[in-house]
Amino acid sequence: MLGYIDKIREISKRLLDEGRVDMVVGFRKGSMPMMNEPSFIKNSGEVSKLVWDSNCGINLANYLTDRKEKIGVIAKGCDSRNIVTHILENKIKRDQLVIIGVPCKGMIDRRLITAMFDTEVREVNEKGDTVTVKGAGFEKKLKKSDILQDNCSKCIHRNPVLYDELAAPLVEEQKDIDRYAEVRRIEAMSPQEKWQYFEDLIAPCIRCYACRNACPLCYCPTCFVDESRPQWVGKSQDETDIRTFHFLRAYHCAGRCTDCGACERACPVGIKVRQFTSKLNKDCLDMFGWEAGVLPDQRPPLDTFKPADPGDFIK
Amino acid sequence: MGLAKRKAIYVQYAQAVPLKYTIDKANCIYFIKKGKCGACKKICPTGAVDFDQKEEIVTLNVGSVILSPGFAPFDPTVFDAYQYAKLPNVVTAMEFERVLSASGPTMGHLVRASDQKEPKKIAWFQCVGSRDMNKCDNSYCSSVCCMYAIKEAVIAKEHAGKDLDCAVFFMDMRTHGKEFERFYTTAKDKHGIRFIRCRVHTINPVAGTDDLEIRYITETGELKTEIFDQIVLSVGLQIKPEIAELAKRLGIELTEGRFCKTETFEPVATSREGIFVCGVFQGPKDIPQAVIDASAAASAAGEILSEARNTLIKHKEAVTETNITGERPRIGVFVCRCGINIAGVVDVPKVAEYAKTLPYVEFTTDNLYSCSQDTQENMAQIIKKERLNRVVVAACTPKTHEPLFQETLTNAGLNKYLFEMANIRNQDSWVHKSNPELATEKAIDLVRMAVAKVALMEPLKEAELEVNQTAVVIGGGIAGMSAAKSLAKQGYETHIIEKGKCLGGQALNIFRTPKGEDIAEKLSGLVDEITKDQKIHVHLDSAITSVDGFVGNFKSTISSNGKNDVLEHGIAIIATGASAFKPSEYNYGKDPRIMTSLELDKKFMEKDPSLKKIDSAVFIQCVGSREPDRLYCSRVCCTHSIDNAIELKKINPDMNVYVLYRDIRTYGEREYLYKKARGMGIIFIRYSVDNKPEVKPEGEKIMVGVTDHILGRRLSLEADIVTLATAVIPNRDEKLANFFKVPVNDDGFFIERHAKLGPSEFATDGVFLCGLAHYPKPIDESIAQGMAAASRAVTLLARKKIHTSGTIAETMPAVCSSCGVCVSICPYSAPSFIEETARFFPGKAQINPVLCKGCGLCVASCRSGAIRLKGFDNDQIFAQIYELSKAV
Amino acid sequence: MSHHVIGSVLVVGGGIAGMQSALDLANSGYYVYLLEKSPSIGGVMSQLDKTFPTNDCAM
Amino acid sequence: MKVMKIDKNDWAGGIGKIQSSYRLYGPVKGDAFHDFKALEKGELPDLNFLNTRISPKSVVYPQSEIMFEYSLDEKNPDHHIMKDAAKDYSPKAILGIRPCDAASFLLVKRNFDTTEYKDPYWIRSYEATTFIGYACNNPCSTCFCTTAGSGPFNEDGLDILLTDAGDCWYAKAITEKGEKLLNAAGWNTIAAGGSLKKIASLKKEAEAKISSLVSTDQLNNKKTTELYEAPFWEDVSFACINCGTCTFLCPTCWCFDIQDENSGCSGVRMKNWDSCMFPLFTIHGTGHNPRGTKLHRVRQRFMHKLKYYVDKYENGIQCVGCGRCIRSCPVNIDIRRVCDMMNSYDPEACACPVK
Repeated sequence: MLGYIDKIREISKRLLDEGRVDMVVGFRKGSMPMMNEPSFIKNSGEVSKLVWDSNCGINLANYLTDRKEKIGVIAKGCDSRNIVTHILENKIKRDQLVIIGVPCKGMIDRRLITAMFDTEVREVNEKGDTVTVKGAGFEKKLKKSDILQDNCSKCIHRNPVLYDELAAPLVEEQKDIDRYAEVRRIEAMSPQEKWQYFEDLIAPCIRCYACRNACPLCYCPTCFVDESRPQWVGKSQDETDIRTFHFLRAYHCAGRCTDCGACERACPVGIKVRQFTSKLNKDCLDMFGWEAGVLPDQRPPLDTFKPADPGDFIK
Repeated sequence: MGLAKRKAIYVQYAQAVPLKYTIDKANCIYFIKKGKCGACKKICPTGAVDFDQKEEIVTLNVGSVILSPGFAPFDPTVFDAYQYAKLPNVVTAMEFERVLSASGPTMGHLVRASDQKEPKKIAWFQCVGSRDMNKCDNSYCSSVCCMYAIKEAVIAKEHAGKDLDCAVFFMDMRTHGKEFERFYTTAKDKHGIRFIRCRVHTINPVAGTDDLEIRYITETGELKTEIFDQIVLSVGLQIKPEIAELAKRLGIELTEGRFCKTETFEPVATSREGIFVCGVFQGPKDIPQAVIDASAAASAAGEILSEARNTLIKHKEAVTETNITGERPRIGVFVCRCGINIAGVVDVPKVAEYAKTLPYVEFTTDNLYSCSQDTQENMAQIIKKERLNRVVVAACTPKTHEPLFQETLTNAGLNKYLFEMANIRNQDSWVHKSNPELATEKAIDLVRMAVAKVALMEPLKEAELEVNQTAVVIGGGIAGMSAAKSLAKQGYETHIIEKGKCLGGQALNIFRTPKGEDIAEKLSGLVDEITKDQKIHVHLDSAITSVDGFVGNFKSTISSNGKNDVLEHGIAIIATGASAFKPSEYNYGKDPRIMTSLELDKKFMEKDPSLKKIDSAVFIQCVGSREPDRLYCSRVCCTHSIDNAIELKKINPDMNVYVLYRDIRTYGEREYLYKKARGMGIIFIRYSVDNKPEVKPEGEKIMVGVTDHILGRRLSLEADIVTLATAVIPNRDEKLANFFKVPVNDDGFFIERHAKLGPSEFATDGVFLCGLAHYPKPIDESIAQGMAAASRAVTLLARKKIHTSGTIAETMPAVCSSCGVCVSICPYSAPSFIEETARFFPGKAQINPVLCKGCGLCVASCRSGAIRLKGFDNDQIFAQIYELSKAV
Repeated sequence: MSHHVIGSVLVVGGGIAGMQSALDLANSGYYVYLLEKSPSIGGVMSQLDKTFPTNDCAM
Repeated sequence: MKVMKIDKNDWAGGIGKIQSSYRLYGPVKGDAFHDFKALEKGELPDLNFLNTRISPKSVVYPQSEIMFEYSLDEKNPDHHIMKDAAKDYSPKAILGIRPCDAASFLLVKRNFDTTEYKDPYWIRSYEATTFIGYACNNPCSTCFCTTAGSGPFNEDGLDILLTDAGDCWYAKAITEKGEKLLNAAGWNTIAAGGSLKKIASLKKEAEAKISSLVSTDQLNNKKTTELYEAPFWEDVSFACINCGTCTFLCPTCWCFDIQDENSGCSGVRMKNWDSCMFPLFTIHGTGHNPRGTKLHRVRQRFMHKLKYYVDKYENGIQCVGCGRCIRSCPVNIDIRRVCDMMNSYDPEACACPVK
C-alpha cells in the first residue's frame, strides 16, 4: 500500500493544478506510531504532505459533510461506500467530488499491537505484508494479516465502489469470509446472557461520544442525546442512559453502516461498539439483501416504505 | 315492548334523536279522563306541554320520494301452541334483545320475566312467523333471524357465563352474509351452542314452576323431552298493514309477501316513477343490505334530480372560533356512564370527582350517555358558560365517537383539536368486567393521562383542498357498470377500467334471474347505455399499474394494451368481481356431464338440445363453500340451483331432479322458489359435510351416492347430468389493495369500512366498494351496491372541497439534517426540500400540509427528531407517560 | 322533459335505511324531509343491543 | 523532609494498614489499560504501568456528582425542597499518582478555590485526599512534563513521593499529611543517608529520557486577538471530530454542567463533566451557538489552555504535559504541535494565510 502514495500525490497535484478541486482531503503523517491525521491540502505544492499506509483507518467521508468546496477525496472501499451514503443523504453533491479511489488491503489495529507489548511501542514500519514494531529494547516482525482491524479482516468491499481516479489497480476481494460469526455467537445467547454481555461491553463508556463523532453517518444538527425537549437521555453516568445511547446510535445506523470501524477506532476506552452495528448489518442483509453504500442510487431499506413491506401488523 | 312500565310522558331511549319528551296519549290521564290532571303542563317551566296540539296536514313539494317505512316484528300471539301470551318466559327475540341491552329494563342483566331468576337453559325457536303458510301467511324467509338468534345466544353466554345452555331449534341455518358462516361455526365449536334441526310444535308449562317443556325429534329420529328456563321466539319480519295501505294509495305494486315489488335490474325502483324503496319494505334483509339499498335509493333519486342539486339546501352557520392564545388551560372533563356499559363496572362518579383534583380542570361531570343529542347540546353550553378551552371525554373509542365530540367543540366555538378522549369502555370496563375496583383505578389513570395531554393541546388548522370531479370505477361487471351509470347520470365524468375484452363480468355467464328476467337481454341494454353515455369512458383490456395521491386527488396510471395513461380522479370504486370455483372433487373435468352451475346456464342460453334427453339430474350444493378452508357461504347457489332445477323440470316434467344440499338458503322471497320446486316434485336430500356425496360416471349414467339424513341409509342416484354449485371466488387483488391502501380478508374479499354501517366504502377516504369483490351476491344486490357506492362517492364529490386533518406532521428546519428519509419514506409525497435559493432554511425538509395524512412514518423515521406530529407531540406523549408512571 | 325539477326528497321512515338515504341525499346537495311516525328516529336498530360481528353497540 | 525506606516485603502490610483509616485509590489494570479505582480491602495497586488511561481527577471530582436531592411527591412534607446529598469526606488517599497528575490538582485548585468563589464539593474532597506520588523512571514518548511546568519526579501537589529504587521503595514525605499517612502505614524506617542522592540521580536519568519538549516562552507576549485569528486553526481543527476525549482524559480540564434529572416523583441536581468540544457546551436557549463550528471549539480548547490561562494567572500553562490527549486522540491532534505553532506565531510572516 505504501506504493500508492506517489500515485495519490500525482493525482492530487493534477487535480489542484487543473483547478478541478479546491482541496484534497487525505492523510498526513501522524506524530505517533500507527497514527495518521486526516488533513487537507489546498495547494499543489503541499502534496508531499499526503501519506498513505495501513494507518489510515479514519473514514474520510466524515470530513465531507455539508462542505461547499469542490473536493478531491481519497477513498478506500469503506470511505467510498460512505460517500455513496453521503450523496444519497444530501450531505455532499456528487459533482462536488473527485473521488480518488484507493484499493485497500486493510488497516492495522493499533490497539491490538499496543496491547501485545508491555512497554511503549515507539516505532512501527511496514514493508509489503510485514509490519515491524520497535520499542525500548525490542523489535518484532508481524504479519500484517494477523494484526488487521477486525472490520478490515472481514471486509468484502476493499475496492472503492465509486471513484473517478484510481490510485492503484483493484485488489482481489476477500472471499468466503464469515462476517457474522460473532453476531451469531451473541444471538445464540439467552436473554440474560445477552443482557449481561452488553452491560459488560459498555461498562467502560465515558460518554464522550467519540464513536458517534467518528462516524460519517452521525451528522444531525442536534443529536438526540443533546436534545433537551424532550430530554431522551440524562447526562450522568446512569447505565440506562448509556445503554439508550448505544442502542439508539446503532439503530440510527441500521441499513447505513458500512462497518468502516471508525467508531471502534475512535473509542478512547476500547469498547467494541461494532457489536451493535454488526447485528443490524446482518439483519439488513438477511431481511432485505442489503449492504449499505453499495448501490449509488438506492436508499437504504429502512428509509423506504411500501405497503407490501413484510409485516402483518400493517394490515 | 311490554317488558317494563314507562310513564305517560317519556323519551323513547336515552340517545334518541331528537331527544324530546312525548306524551303517550293512550296512557295519559289527561287524555283518558278528558282534561283531568294536566300536572305536567303546570310544572313545565318552558311551557312546552300543549294538549291542544292538533294533527296538521302539511303539503310538501318534492322531487322524489323514498319509502323506508320499515317492518313490524311478527306477533306470535296467534300461535296457540307456543302460548306466548300466557307464558311470561316465552319471549320474542326483540324482547330478549332488550333484556341483553344495557339500556334495557334490566340494564343488561340476564333474568327471566316470571321470577327474575337467571336462566340456566334457553332455547331459540327459529322461523316463527316465517316460512310458514299454516299458522301465518308468511311463506317467505325473514333472512335475519338465524343470524340474530346466534348472536343473542353468544351474547347471552357472554352475559351469563359459560354454563348457560343455549339451544337453537331450526330448519335450515341461513348464515349467508359476510363473515356469518364463521360466526356460526364459532358459536357451535367455541361457544358450545347447540343447534338442533327441528321445528318444535308445542311449548308446555311445567306444573308448579315457571319452566317450559318441549318435545322434539332429533336428527336420528329419537323423541326427546327437554325443559328450558326461557324460550326465545325468533320472530320474522313483516310489513305492517298500514304500509300496505299506503302502498295501495301510492299505486305501488306489492309482492306476495306484501313487500314492495322491484325488478332485478332496478332494485330500488317501485312500480311508480320517482318513488324509490329501501329497507325491509323492499324485502326482508339485514342491516348492511338495508344500508346498501338506502344509499342506492338515494342514488336513484339523485339520478333524476341532479339538475336541481344544491338548489334548496341551506348551509349551517359556522360558529366563530374562540381565540384561546395565551389562555391558561381550563379543562372540562365529561365522564360517560354509557348506560351500564361503563357505570356497571367503573365507579363513574368517583372518576369524575377525582378529575376535579387534576391541574387546570375547571369542570367535571358524568353523563348517562355522552353521545346523546341533549348531552351534546348541554356540553356545548357548559363549554361556553365555564369558558372551557380544553375538553376531555372519558367514554368509548375515538374511532367511532371522536368526530361527534369534536363537532360539539366546534359548535361551542372551540377548535376541535382541543380535545382528548379517554377510552374507559373498550379498554377498561369491557375488559376488566370482573375487577371493578381496579377498573375504576384504571379509568382514573386514563383520565389523568388524557387531562395531562389535553392541557398541552393547541388549536390546529385544517387545510382545504379541491376534489377532482372525475370518478374511476375498476371493474366493468354489473356492479361497476351500475356505479358508473349512476355517477354519470348524476353529472360526473366516469372511467371504467375493465381488464377483460368486454363489459358484463359474471352476468355474461348467467341464464336468467330468479324472477325470470332474461339476463342477456337486460345486460346488453345496460352495456349499450354505458357505451352511449358521453360521460362514461370505457377502458377495456386495461389495468391500473400505479396509484398516487389520496382522496379528491388521485393520480392513477392506466395501462391499456401496453400504453400507459395517467388519469386524475377524485374517487375510485373497486368492483373487481369474482369468479366461479373450479372444483377438483366429484370427478369434475373428467366427464362433460359433470358441470358447474354456470356451465349448465350456458346450455340453457344455447338452448342445448341434449337437455331434453335427460331423465335424471342431480345438483350438489356447497361445492367449495362452507368448508374449513373456505368458510363462507356463496349466497347465490341455493337459489340458482333451485331455479335451474325448476327449468329442467319445465323442459321435462318427468325428469327426476335431485338437489343435494346442506342447508337451503333461499333467503327472503326466494323461499317461494324453494316451495315451488318441492311442489314440482324436485327431491331435496340433505348431506353433511363429513359425509359428502360420491359422483362416479358408470357407463351411460353417472352414479351419485348420498346418505339420506332421515333414513340414515346410503342411496344411489342415477343421473344424466350432475351440476355442481361451486363457490364464488374473489379475484383476490393484493396489488390493487396496496395501491389504494385498502384491506383484504382471509377469504380474499375486500374489507369494507364497517360491516354494518359502511358496507359500500373503505376506511380509506375516497375509495368505495361494490359487487362480488365485497361478497358473493345476486345481481339485484350487486346493482344496488353499485348504486350505493356511487351514492357514497357523490356525497364526497358534491362537496367539491374537503378539509384535511389538522393532525399532520411539521418539520423543525433548524434541527433538520436534510438527509431526506422523510422525502423517501412518505407514501403521500408530502415532504420535500426547501429550495436551495430560499432565504430561510435552504435544503431543509418541509411538509405540505395538504398532502400529509398524519400517518407518522416520517416522524418515526426522522433520526434528527426534526419532525413533530401535531396533536401527538413529544410533550403531549411524555406528559401522558409521566402521568401513567404515577400509577405504578 | 320540460317540467321544473325540485331539488328535494321526502324520505318516509326514519329507521337505519331511511336515515342512510337521508344522509346521502343531504350530503349530495338535496333538501331532505325525513318523515317518522314515532317521536325519534333510529327505528328497530336502536332497540338492538349489539350488532354482529364487531359487537359494536347498536346505538 | 524525611525519606523512608520501604522494604518491598512490607508493602502489602502497609497498604492494608492505610486502608483501615483511608479510602484508598490506586491504579488497577483492566482489559488493556490501567485506571484509578477504589481498592478493595487487601487489593494492591498495580504499579507496573506507564500512566492511567484516564486521569485521576475523578477521585476528587467525579464525572457525575449529585449535589442535591428533591422530591416532587406532595405527600412528602419536604417536597419541592432541594436537600444536600449525603457525601463522604472521610480521609482518602491516591496511591501511585504520577507527579504530572498531582501537579494538575494545583492548576484546577486555581479555578475551584478562589477568593471570590469556592467550590465546596471540590475543596472538601481535595482536602480529604492524601496524594502518594509515584516517580516516573521510564517516561513515555508522549510525555512533555518537563517543559509543561512539571517533571517525572516533581513534588508539587504531592504529600509523598514514592520512588522505585529497585530492591526497595523510597517514600519521601513532602507534607505533614504525607507523614501522617506513612505513620499510619507503619512505614517508618528512615532511609540511609544516600537515599536523597539516589533519588536525585534517578530523577536526572528520567528527565534525560524525555525528548518531547514544548516551547511556551512566547505565549505571554502574543496578542490574544492575533492568535485568535491565526490562519492555522483551520488546519489544526480539520481532523477534529469533536469527540471530547481530550477533555475527558485531561487532568486539568475542569468544566462542568449542572443538570436536574427526574425519575418519577424524585429527582437530583447534579454536576457532570462537560466539554468545550461539544456543540451543546455553548449553545444558547435561542438555538444560537457562539461556538458554532469545530474550528471555534478546537481553538477555544487550545486558547484556553495556552493563552487565556497564561494571561490570567501569569504562571505557566494549563497543561501538565501528561500526553494523554495525544495518545488517545482518535485523529492524532497533537497539543505539542499546536503549542509550538502558537508560541512561534508571527502574524507578519503569515501575511498570506494558508488558502
